[in-house]
Amino acid sequence: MAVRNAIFRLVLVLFAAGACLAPGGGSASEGIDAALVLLAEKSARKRQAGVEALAASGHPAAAPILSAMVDGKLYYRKDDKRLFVVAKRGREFDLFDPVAGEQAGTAPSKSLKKVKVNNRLRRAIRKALAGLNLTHADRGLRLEAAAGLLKSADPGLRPALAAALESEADGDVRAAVELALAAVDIGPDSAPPARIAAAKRLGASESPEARALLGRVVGDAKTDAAVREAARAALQQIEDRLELYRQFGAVFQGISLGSVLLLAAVGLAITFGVMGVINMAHGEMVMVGAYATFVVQELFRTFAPEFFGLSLAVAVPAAFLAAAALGVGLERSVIRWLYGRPLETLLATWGVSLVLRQAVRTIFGPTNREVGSPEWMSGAMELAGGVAITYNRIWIILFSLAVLAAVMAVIRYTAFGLEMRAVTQNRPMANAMGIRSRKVDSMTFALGSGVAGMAGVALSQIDNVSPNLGQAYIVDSFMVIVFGGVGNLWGVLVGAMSLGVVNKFIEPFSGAVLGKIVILVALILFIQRRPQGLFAMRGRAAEL
Amino acid sequence: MAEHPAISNAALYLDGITVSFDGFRALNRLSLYLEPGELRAVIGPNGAGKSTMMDVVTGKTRPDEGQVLLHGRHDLTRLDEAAIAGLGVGRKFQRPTVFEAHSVFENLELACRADRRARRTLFARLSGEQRERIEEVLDLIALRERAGDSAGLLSHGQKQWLEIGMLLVQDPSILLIDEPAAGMTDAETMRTARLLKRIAGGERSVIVVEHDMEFVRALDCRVTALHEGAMLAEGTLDAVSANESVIEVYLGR
Amino acid sequence: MRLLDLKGRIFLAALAVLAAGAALLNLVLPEGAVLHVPNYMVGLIGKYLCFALLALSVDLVWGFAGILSLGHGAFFALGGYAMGMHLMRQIGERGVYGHPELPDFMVFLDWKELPWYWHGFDSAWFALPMCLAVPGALAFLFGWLTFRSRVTGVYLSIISQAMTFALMLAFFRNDMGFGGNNGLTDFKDLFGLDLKDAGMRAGLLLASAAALAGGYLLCRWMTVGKFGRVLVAVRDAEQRTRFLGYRPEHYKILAFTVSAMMAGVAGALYVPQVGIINPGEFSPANSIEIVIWVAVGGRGTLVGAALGAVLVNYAKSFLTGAAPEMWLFVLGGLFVAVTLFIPRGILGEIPGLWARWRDGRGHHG
Amino acid sequence: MLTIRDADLYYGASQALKGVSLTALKGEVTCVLGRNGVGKTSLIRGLVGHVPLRRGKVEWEGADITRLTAADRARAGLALVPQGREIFPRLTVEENLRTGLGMLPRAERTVPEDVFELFPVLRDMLRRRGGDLSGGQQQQLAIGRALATRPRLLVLDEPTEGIQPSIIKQIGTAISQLAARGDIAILLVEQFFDFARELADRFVVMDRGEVVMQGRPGELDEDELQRRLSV
Amino acid sequence: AETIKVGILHSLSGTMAISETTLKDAMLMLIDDINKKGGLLGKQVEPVVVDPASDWPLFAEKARELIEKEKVAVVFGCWTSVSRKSVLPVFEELNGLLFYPVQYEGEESSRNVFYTGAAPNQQAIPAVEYLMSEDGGGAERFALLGTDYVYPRTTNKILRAFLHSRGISDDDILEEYTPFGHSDWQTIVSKVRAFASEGKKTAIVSTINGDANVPFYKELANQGVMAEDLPVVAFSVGEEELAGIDTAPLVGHLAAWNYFMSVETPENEAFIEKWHAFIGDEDRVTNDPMEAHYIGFKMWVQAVNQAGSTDVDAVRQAMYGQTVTALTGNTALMNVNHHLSKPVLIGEVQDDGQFEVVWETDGPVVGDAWSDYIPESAKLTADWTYPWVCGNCEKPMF
Ligand SMILES: Nc1ncnc2c1ncn2[C@@H]1O[C@H](COP(=O)(O)OP(=O)(O)OP(=O)(O)O)[C@@H](O)[C@H]1O
Ligand SMILES: Nc1ncnc2c1ncn2[C@@H]1O[C@H](COP(=O)(O)OP(=O)(O)OP(=O)(O)O)[C@@H](O)[C@H]1O
Ligand SMILES: [Mg+2]
Ligand SMILES: [Mg+2]
Repeated sequence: MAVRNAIFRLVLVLFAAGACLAPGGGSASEGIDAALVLLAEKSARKRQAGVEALAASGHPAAAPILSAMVDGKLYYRKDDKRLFVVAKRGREFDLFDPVAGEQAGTAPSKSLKKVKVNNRLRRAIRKALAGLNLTHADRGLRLEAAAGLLKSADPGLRPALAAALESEADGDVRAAVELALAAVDIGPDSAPPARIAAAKRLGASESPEARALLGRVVGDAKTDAAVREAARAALQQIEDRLELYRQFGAVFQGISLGSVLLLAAVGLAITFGVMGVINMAHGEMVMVGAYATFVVQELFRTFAPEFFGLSLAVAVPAAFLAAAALGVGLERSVIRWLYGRPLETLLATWGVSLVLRQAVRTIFGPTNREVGSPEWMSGAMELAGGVAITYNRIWIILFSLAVLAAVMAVIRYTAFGLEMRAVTQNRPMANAMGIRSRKVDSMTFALGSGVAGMAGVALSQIDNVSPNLGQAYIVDSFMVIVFGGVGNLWGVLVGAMSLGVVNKFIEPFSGAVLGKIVILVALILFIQRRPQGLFAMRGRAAEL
Repeated sequence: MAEHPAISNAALYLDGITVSFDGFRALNRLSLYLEPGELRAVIGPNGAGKSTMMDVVTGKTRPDEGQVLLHGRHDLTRLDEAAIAGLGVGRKFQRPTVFEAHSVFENLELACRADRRARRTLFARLSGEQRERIEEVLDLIALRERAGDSAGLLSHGQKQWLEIGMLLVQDPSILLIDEPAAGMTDAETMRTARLLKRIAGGERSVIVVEHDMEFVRALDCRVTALHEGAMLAEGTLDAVSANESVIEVYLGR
Repeated sequence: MRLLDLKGRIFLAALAVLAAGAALLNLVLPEGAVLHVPNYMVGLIGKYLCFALLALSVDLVWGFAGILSLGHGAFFALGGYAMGMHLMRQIGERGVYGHPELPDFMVFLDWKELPWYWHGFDSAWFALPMCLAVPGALAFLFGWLTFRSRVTGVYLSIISQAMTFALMLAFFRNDMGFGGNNGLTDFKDLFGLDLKDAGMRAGLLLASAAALAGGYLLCRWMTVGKFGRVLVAVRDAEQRTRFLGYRPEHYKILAFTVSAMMAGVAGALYVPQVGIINPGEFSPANSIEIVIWVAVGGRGTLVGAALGAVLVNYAKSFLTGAAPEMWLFVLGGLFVAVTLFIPRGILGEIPGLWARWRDGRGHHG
Repeated sequence: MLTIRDADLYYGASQALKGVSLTALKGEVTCVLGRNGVGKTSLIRGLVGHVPLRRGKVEWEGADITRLTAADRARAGLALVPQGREIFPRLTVEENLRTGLGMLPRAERTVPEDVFELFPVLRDMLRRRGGDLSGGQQQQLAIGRALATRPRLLVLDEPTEGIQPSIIKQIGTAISQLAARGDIAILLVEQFFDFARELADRFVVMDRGEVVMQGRPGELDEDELQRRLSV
Repeated sequence: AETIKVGILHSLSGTMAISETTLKDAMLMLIDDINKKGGLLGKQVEPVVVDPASDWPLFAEKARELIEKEKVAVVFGCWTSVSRKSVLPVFEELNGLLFYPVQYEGEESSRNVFYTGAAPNQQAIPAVEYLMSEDGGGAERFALLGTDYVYPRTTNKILRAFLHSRGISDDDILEEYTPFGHSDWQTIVSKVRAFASEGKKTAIVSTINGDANVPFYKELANQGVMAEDLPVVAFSVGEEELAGIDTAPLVGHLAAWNYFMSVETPENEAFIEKWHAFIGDEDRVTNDPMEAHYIGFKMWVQAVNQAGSTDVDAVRQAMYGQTVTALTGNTALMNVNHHLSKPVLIGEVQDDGQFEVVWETDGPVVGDAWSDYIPESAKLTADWTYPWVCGNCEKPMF
């Protein structure tokens, strides 16, 4: 909250400065007063009129006021309906004059009322802002404005767009503006030749809006036949390309689902795959990691809000340590006594999982906890054709691969990895080779749990942070391990990824529920073919 | 070997068996012919493929090439372990493998000759004859005192003996015995040799793998030496042990 | 070994006393009398006995054949659904929409006619055998596929879990025609007798007890003889049994199918006593819980499994009322404690304790 | 010097060792003989720390190691070639050989060349998984693995089991060479009497959990010995 | 001293604990409150809390225990429909009284249950009407997303019939179901975006249940779905669910309820203050089912006072026509069909995780036990006034 306020105030000051410098700032202010009055009206229609009037006024303060309004920062005083841009400070608000931008004292929140926006108003404001920003000095804002206008496709804005095109030098912005123009031109108000040209233009684009506009023309029986034909051809052109993107999208989604499965399973690949502990509390280790993320973020929120973007980077080691510490505790107190009796570990770890879930419920409450996404993980890279590659998924894919690589390196190449495998394959003999199996056990379990904890950090980004978090993944995790072949990390990777991708290719046809059933049945049948999983260990070694 | 006149009479006939593991040839076009009632010793360096040969015969390993004919009729490479055992092929493993949770007596009971089908087993009872046979074998393997103890509690050598006992009550027509003398004292080794000589004969054929030359000598039978998955020499022990290559790769100077 | 050892006789006697006693004290004594067993107790005991039978069925395959099934809840649920379908059909026109054929949920989801697989369930002669046949057939199919291709150990456990998970999702689907996630409820009567009737309840309790006793004897019979010894041999060294000429898959399929049918019976008896069957019964967690009961009572001891089921469920009933916020700590702690201090389960440990006590006396005396 | 004093060892209620005492000196091969099931392996288990002794003491290089864990005994210089090979099946041959190196000083953490000289087959199979080896190869690996830790007390439980005659000879030579170096004590359990006789500086004969004869080869009564070894 | 026992049957563990625990706390607060004011009929009210652990048969067992063993006068509880279905026979057999506080699919009427949550006509239909209105964005196409169980299926069935009646064809309706706890929404969100870019103004109607919502909204936010382009209106997402998400990217998405925490009335302010004091945490939110319990409990207390006893039959009779000033300042009225009349509010998600009311029905809407949009159901009446016994008859009968 505090960060946002700080930034907001900064922006406001800049705007205010801009307003003062703008020529004729004082005189236009009377022009917008009438519009401002409308904004405090109860009727949404009047407010919309206000927005439009404000946009039409051309006043330099119009854009910041509209931004404040859409951000929910525009309030009016209950007694005199005077408008203020506010900065929230608990129950007291700092007030700023919307036109002058100067601080206008403070007031209790109760005395003010927010200027309400609904979706319709939001659209109007966006359009207005886009119109205002079309000639803004900032290239990014211009681009955004053009894209916004593409969505609204308002014939009224044709002159503005045409003017913008005249003056625009930047290639990308030009293309965006041209597209927005085409969106206007394809409308029923234009002449058929213009519409056909516009359809062609739109057909070359991949934006969902273009598709929507063309679809509307095709669907409208009253339209001129030639225009419809052109639109249909353009639409087909888009559809063809879209198909390709969709395939790509499905692969990406599959890999990203696979990476989630991978993360959830890697820790288990150690505690179960390597140590042979049927670890029913694995999901709870993941959960602990997610709650550790929550705690780290809370600390950031209270003590260092300006560094919130770093919170996840801190959360990764924190979650690792928290889960690893818990893992050590669990190993020392319970698992230690159960080696060589894997089935008993099922009972004990189930008990532990019940206790952990309830403990978290008691400590953190039963409801979801909010874990935020830092800036660099939010949003998506919009590939052509409306296929969105979300940043958080990309990060999760990278993270999962990194975790897997690290775990592999530890197991394969370090002395600890060798000792760990020796201990789990033949405990007494490992002891006789001078390996202190107790220490190795604790550390192995800590590693497995810690990795599960790290998975929790990633899962907190896409799923609920609640006491049930772990339960949602435990079945899948075991499935991945078994599918890949117990004790084989490559198997975990290939298993997770193929389950993910296959799932995403089936889902569009069968729906999510049937898709999942199909996958499960396929898995059951697959195991018939390969009773020891995808990467089965073969030969004599497997029998010992 | 393939043109041997009496293939159909052979108790066991291995024909051109090749087995490879990830490119490594453990058996290389190996052929072997065993007459009914014959006792045969197989020797050869470590890793020569002796145990692998037994794996092939018992169905544990599928060969890449070649076939194994039992009594000239059954191609064992097409059958699974249970079917092969059902045809009367019994085996003692190099590593003693017994049912650890079961008592010594129960181990023998399970090995006893009887209908192996699940439905029949549900209603099966131990006949007096079978009981007698088990008692007899218990004496033979010197485990009578331990009959009621779990097999898992036996010493290494005792497990070896128990496994031999299981083979005896199973009463197969072909016995494959992998290193029976390992872990036995010299006296016991001799006793085992006498036992095997007695068993072989009639319809019952025996293949023994051993590294103990004293033992092999006591068996007094044809000897086959394997090396790198193929036959190196065959004949009497004296002839084989005089063979230069056998001395070179196996016996040492 | 004899079919009925001391432990078995005590168990059957205790079972008879419990069931008959509870039924009698409930029916004969007036409400409010000191020894009167209230209705809800009768229902509760009946439910526990069904769980005990279910645990027994898991112990048969887990304790003796080494098949750790994490999907046994599926067989229980299928038995339950078969019974539930019969009970549904018994409602007749008494449903809210008064449709003579279709159950309510089909009416409001706009089904026009009864799906084919619902036919026949109006008759008890068909429905009751189905309670055995459906789980049995699934178990046979599953076993035939998996045991023949030598799927063992955790692989088997996890795919059995996948099986029940897939079934759960399937039964959740409204399109399946089993009432979606609400399952089947609102049962009215069985064999023409009102389910709410006290006599009916006592009858179901007695039937559950009889089924449990029968299940116990069946398991005993299968495990004390040579068949049981082969099962254990398969559990400990499956490959070795093959070289002796046994076909482990046949033994396993047989045991698994019988066990599934027992679970189906348990489910069929459970449903009329609790009044609902829904896909939640298929959830993997439920199946794990069954295994937990067995582990608590003592794997491979049969009586222990039944005892474990009753104890854990009693603890759950008691604690969810007495300590609603803390009970998971207690129950979870109990599981951990059992593994640590009586690792072979309650009954698994008693012979050892007995021996130690006897030895201890021997030393002193 | 290794000294075992009055060791009693139990498996649950059954007693496997009854007051066993023996000593093994550095530079000597001490050979334990006895029929199947008399407690030879149990003695070794007690010695290396796999099964705790109920009574008695184990002293090594002057220190009481009775209470140490198996790992710490290994760190004190014991190395074991167990009965039944006990290879780590899913580790490669090389990894198997390296398992004991972690306790050595950093500079010594390599597999000594003489292991490969003694068992050339291991060099050829470095990348193969231990469990895939043939029985005899595994036995060689087990011996090599023990030697790789540069032990001061080498405990071998029937090391020749399953090994081909030529290599048995070489093992014999290697053992006597090791003993000749003088800084290493060797405790050998062996059934193969001819092999034992050639190597042994001392015999310890066991029967039913007890040591019944002990002494240098010349001092012992051959007939009595043979009687103890046959049924 | 003798007490009046009130059973609280909400899951405190298992999957539903996330929602139901709050309701247990709310009930404890309400009971605490009445005890401070001197109790009921001169007696203290004693809450009896049990944990049915999100296990449906256990709900039935616990219900029986509450009524038969604990002899409670009334039970407040259940969340999921299946839990209610599970306990229903128990309440009917033992003539108990259940107050059920959650919006549900309707198609049920029981003498022994008072439904204080919304029926479909009090939530789904007004919400869709709003979406189709000019203010709501004039949607012409609808993606109906739901978890695959009875509530979404039934609601969507009713909605489909309603949309047909408004001239919207099946081509413009997309129905998608997911398993419980579905967490990977990539495919579905992409699919809906594609569906929405086919030319017509589109809206999403979500009947997604519980746990699956957070990942759903996170995916929406990440794929950049903006409320003004593709609004989502949800029927099971309240303040509690939003507590787990950063709502800044979700501003403008909608929910339809009978109550929002942000409603500015003296009653609500007092309630929130009391809640925060009771729970000891200023950040905890309030939500619609809590209000439903608030209304239900107040009504029950009034009915008990009016009947002068806690006898179920007497209380039931006294319940009809009871009115309570709801936290929204409106008057809630209990009808003879055991459903409430109350107004419907549409709220927009705000960046602080609250909803802001953007629209509300002109007056209270009478809850329908039986939907008018399902032919078999439209014929049925629900009226439990003594001595009529009718929950599913075509004409009330004596
Ligand atoms: N699964 C496998 N993968 C790789 N190599 C294998 C595998 N199984 C066996 N081998 C190799 O095959 C060869 C033959 O092994 P086999 O066990 O048959 O030898 P053997 O003659 O019985 O030897 P020994 O006398 O030592 O018992 C050995 O070199 C062994 O390493
Ligand atoms: N884990 C165990 N539990 C119980 N009893 C055991 C156990 N291991 C061995 N025994 C018993 O202890 C006795 C001694 O066994 P040990 O293995 O020491 O014999 P050994 O002299 O090494 O025999 P071998 O020559 O056969 O290897 C035997 O009677 C054996 O049955
Ligand atoms: Mg071999
Ligand atoms: Mg030994």
